[in-house]
Amino acid sequence: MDTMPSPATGSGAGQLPGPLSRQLSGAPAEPLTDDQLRELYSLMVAVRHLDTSAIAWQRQGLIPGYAPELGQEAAQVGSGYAVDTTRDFVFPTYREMGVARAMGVDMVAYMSTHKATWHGGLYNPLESRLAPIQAVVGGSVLHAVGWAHGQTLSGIAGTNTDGTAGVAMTYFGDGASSQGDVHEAMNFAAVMRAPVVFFVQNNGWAISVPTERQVAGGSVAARAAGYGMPALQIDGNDVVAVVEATRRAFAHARAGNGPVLIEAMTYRRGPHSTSDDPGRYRSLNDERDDAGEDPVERFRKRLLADGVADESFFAEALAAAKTEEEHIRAGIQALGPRPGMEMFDLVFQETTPALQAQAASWREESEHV
Amino acid sequence: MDTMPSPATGSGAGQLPGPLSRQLSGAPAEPLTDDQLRELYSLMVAVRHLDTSAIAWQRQGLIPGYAPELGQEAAQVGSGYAVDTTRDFVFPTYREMGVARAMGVDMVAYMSTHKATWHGGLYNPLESRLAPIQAVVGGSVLHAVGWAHGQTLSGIAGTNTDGTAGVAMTYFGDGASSQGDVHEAMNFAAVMRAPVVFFVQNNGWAISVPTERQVAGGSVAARAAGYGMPALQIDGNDVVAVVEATRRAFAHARAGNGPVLIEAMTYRRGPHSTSDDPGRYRSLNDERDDAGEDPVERFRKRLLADGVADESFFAEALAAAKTEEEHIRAGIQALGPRPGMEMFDLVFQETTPALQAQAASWREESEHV
Amino acid sequence: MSNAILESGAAMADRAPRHGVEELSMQQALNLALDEVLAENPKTLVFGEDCGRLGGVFRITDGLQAKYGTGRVFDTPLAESGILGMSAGLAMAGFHPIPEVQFDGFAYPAINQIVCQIARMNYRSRGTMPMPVTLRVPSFGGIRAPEHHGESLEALFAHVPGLKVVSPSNPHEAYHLLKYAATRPDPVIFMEPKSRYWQKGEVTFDSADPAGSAAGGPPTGAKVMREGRHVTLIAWGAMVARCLQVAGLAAEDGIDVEVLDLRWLKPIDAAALAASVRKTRRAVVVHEAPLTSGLGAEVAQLITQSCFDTLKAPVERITGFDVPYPSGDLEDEYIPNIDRILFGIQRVLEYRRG
Amino acid sequence: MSNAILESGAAMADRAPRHGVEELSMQQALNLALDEVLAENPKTLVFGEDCGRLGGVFRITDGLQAKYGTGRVFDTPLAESGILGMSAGLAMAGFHPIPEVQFDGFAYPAINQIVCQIARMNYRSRGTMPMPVTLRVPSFGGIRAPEHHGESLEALFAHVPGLKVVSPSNPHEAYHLLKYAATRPDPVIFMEPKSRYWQKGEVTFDSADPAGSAAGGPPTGAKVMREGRHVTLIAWGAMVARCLQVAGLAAEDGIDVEVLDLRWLKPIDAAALAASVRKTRRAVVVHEAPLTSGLGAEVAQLITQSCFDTLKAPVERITGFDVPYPSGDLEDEYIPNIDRILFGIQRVLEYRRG
Ligand SMILES: Cc1ncc(C[n+]2csc(CCOP(=O)(O)OP(=O)(O)O)c2C)c(N)n1
Ligand SMILES: Cc1ncc(C[n+]2csc(CCOP(=O)(O)OP(=O)(O)O)c2C)c(N)n1
Ligand SMILES: [Mg+2]
Ligand SMILES: [Mg+2]
Repeated sequence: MDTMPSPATGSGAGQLPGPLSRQLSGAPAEPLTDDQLRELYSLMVAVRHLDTSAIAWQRQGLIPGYAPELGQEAAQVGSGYAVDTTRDFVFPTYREMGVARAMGVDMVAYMSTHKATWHGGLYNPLESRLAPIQAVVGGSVLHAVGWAHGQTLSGIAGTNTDGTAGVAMTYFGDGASSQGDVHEAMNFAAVMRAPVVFFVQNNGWAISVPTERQVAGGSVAARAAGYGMPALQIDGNDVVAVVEATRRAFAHARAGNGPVLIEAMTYRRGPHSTSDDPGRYRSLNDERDDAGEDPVERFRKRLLADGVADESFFAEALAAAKTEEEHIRAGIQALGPRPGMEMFDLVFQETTPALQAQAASWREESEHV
Repeated sequence: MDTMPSPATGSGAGQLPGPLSRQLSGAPAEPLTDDQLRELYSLMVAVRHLDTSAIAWQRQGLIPGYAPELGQEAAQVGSGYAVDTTRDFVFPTYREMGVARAMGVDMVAYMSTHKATWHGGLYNPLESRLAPIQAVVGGSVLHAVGWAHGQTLSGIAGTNTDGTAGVAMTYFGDGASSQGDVHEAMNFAAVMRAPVVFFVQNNGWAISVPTERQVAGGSVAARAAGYGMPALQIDGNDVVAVVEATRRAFAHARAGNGPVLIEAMTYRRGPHSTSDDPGRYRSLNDERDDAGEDPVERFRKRLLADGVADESFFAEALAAAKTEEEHIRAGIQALGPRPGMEMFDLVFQETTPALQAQAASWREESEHV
Repeated sequence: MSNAILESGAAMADRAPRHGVEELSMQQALNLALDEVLAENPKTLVFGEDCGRLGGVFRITDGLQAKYGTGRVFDTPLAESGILGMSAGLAMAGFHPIPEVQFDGFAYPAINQIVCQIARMNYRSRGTMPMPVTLRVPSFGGIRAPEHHGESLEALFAHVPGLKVVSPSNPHEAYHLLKYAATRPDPVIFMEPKSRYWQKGEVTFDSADPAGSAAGGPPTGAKVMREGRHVTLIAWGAMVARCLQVAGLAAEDGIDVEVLDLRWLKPIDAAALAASVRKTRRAVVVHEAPLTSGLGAEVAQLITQSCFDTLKAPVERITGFDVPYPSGDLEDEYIPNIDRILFGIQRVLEYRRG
Repeated sequence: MSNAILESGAAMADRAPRHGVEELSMQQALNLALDEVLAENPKTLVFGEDCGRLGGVFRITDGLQAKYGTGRVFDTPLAESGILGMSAGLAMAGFHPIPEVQFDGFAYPAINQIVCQIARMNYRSRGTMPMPVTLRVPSFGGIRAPEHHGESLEALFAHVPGLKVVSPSNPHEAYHLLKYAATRPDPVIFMEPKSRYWQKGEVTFDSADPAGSAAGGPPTGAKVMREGRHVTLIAWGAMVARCLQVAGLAAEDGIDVEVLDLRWLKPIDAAALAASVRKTRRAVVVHEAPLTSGLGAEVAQLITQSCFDTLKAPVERITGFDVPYPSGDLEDEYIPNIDRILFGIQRVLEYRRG
């Protein structure tokens, strides 16, 4: 287990027992500037505010469902912040709103998936550098490996030694780590030395199943050694630790050293989704005991203690978050359903006569215009 | 990595770097008696002779194809020898002829699969304690976990504390270790502490792909630590080391300590199957360099050196092997095709009208009686 | 298998056999069926993702872990191939596993174990290792769920030799078909129409109930849900209720629609199809799955084979389109709606040779 | 993508476009098609288990790694879901992957990636992330292979929205269809009839060759392989050759059989089916896959829909049985044989209404 060199390393870092078979290469990145620290805080507050608002939207009937990321703001904002959107590519699950926000994705287009406007969301993945929202647990982990190997192949030809080759980062959970695809992805990536960062948010739960009945051995990071791949198990509630670990992992992968796994230890403070009832499988006491300190509040205290930000800055950040949320809510409210013809038009690049015939009969029988 | 306590441990044992997260429990088993050593040798010679004969059978047109286990006699006979067929259950792949023989399976019924008489073979799996031959790489590894968990469930109710609960042993190769199912099986087994022995024959090749381009990190045994599961990487060409490791693993699992992984390092000395042409992907020089000493010859020398057996014993063993092979060949030669009605009758326990109708029309149109 | 579990199971059979009629939702009916099956057969095991403490995301296994313990009813790690592969192994050890995959779309990771292992083990082992696995799959669309939560896999399953496939259309069917499926020695894919989980209906408990099947025996074969003379609507799962609605509307126009609940999607009750369409001489088959290579083609062809001379029009198929299952409001455009089914009826009624 | 690969690709195009006719086996024709596709499009990649150094267990990729390097043609670890999942990611990065699964039966572990990812990514991403993945699957039976080496998955694939499916019946078709499939922007499942790999046949290279399709354009749609007036046999893959044999035998009895090679199993050329059967008024569809919910049902229903008035008999289906693909000599009992197809023809010819 590699320990984090950053002074910002939280209590969760360096826990994993046993030596790594291969160490992460490269020096620690530059420390974050005060401006960056404040930016991170603003992002976390924006994400927290949008996240809690989205639950309210669902209660109010504006959206049919939502998967909150309450408690995972540090893990998501910190890792998303480390992405270089000019060259890297990110593969999310269904819970990475904070990553999308940190990457600068259009949030109306992102949140539209929760309005059930379009599976995958309305944002352009190529421009956003964020693959469509993925509902299959573990479904996109292999895509990251393929995309990353594509970078290697482009590099092989000799034109990408200029460092423009990107790194793929794939997100998945403690539950997803049980899927066969995740193993295949790690093995492929390590065999091919593909530039991939496997970013695991171990939030303690897969719906109702706690990590100890999910992850044999107790740690996803501990799996990496078996593939000869370096891993970092970090305090996922310490946003600075997350940024620094992610940057190191990116640097390692970008330099051609192959994949890295980061296990960010965090806690799903909310329900699995708006249709879940956590009271059936964990008590409020459990939640209080296991969740640890709120990552947003913790970062706020630290900025205050370090003199990086003051109350007026925090108030501004919150006000900005509110304005942003209102804007996004308005966008979501204004979103109408997609035209039915998109069902047919977006199946293929080259449509087929059978599909055209079905579209024609749909128009005739069902189009309510 | 746990090292083997047996004096018989070969050079391949104890190679795996890094500590085990959990050690194998239990004292080393009793050393093998001279009678047992001679029995093991006889088994190895019988297996070697049948194996090489089967290739000849294929060349002569007696059977359409065969997957030789040349070079894996020690791994197969040694592990199969450790099985207690009154309570354990074994899940083979398509290459475990030596295991079947060591377990005392009817070899005509076993070899019938290579005559294409019936997929899975004609032996009764329940009586033989050997699941049907499995053609899906990694396909039966999860079955072992389910079967083993069934033992635990039976034990839970309190009647199996008498030690009659069995252990499941599943065989797979270095190639199979890449399959998602194998990961899911290890994780399930370790989470449920199921009494399973994962017996990996790392024979260096998956058809044309060498282990180094298959198994990231280089060792399947190294994966076990990530599941909190003990592993033994052993010299799979040392039959005594194999017996002892397998016995220890069985004892560990039987005592309720959960699964164990054994990686037996060996070498596929022959082609992948009778339709393979290894000359396309490895040279004879490679084979000579990588295969190491022939496990049968090596054991013969050792028995001779230790005074456990002499030339007349070896001659007898070979003669017995020849008689046995003739007997099996005669049985295989005598095997006619299965009656076509079995196609229909064996699909379900409770047949269906549709299937009966199809059987009737088959009888009418195709039965050549 | 140890008979200690047998005894502990017997101890659980704390309720007398039910009689009469009760109003239950399909969720309640399925839960009750599982409860009784667990009580009656100690070899049965119920498991899957979130099936234990949570009682399943649809609460179908609610309360069962508390009642039968964590040995009989349990959560698994999140891996569908693992769940089905483990089921095969448990069946080899003499158990009757009743696994769940959480949603239809998450059966795909388990297809290899279902098709190559569970469906074939009886055959491969020459009948010595049967696979009494009852796989529950919350199925079909209509609940505005995320992607992969509205799939219809019946055509895939029905094509696989060695599998039987069944889908209940209401609480009564759900109770009886699940109890029946979970006592069979062969693998059964049990497709639950998730959009109907919360709909209530009468469940008749008398085991001699003739509603269980046309002949009063076990609930095998198809079932006429409404008799009619002009056209037969054939459906399964959630589409049965919709077809009954359509039949009611058509009756207002003097069109007398027979509605056949196919129930068993493998084996298909070809005799019931023939009997109905020989009478009505027109048929419309309705399903949510995409058109091409859907089970509607098989149903239509079975009808055409048996009723070629009496059919007045080619069998109509009203189905989902050949498009990935869509999100949100587009569901209503995709799933056969009342209008589309009525158009189909109209086409078979107005068909003129020539 | 880097254009260095583009250049290195271009450098490989060391042969002038072929003209005229050559006698090739299907294995040679497929190998040639891949060779040309690799030369012509630097974004294409060929990979799978044993595809590199060994050239594939059927030698379809023979010599390609030596020619195009280990970057363009490579072995993967032994994991089919990994192969297809990686293909999706490579496609997202702008490549055109041409993966292989070693045998039909080993496509099952990859079904989740094929159905939920590759088939839907274009839709999910609203057309921004097309999936030009050409998946080669050595398919169908007839070679006395071990279990899971003789499967017919076309009904499964054809049912999946977002996939296209094609199967060549001879070396000419193999060459042209693979070259066509591997230049499409959509995912195509390319089902190679492995029992025909070593059969030789004439391949016509002139790109203006009208044999490529009825209309002289790209090889889309079905293709009449033999004209006839009395009955249409519809088949694909290895069954086309068998149907042509049957047609020859039937001709001796004065029965004039038309043989239609369906070629594309999705989308199905409904117009060609209608045109042929409107003429012959009788049809028999032949496939190796099990009967129930097989693609034969779809073909039969499409014919019935379009030719209801002219059909003289219900469409016959001569198929594999609803049993797991059997071993050894039982293969000959399972796969439609000449007798069974002739019986089918007889039934449609002798059918009398009444
Ligand atoms: C293949 C698959 N199986 C099951 C599900 C249903 N499901 C959705 S989320 C979830 C739990 C995921 O847990 P984890 O990977 O830890 O991610 P988290 O929800 O905690 O972010 C399950 C079982 C699914 N979406 N995909
Ligand atoms: C799921 C699956 N994929 C592919 C194959 C084809 N295949 C048969 S054996 C084999 C290599 C297996 O290698 P390994 O697991 O090392 O076992 P070994 O053959 O060396 O005993 C392959 C690719 C298969 N049988 N099953
Ligand atoms: Mg989680
Ligand atoms: Mg091997």
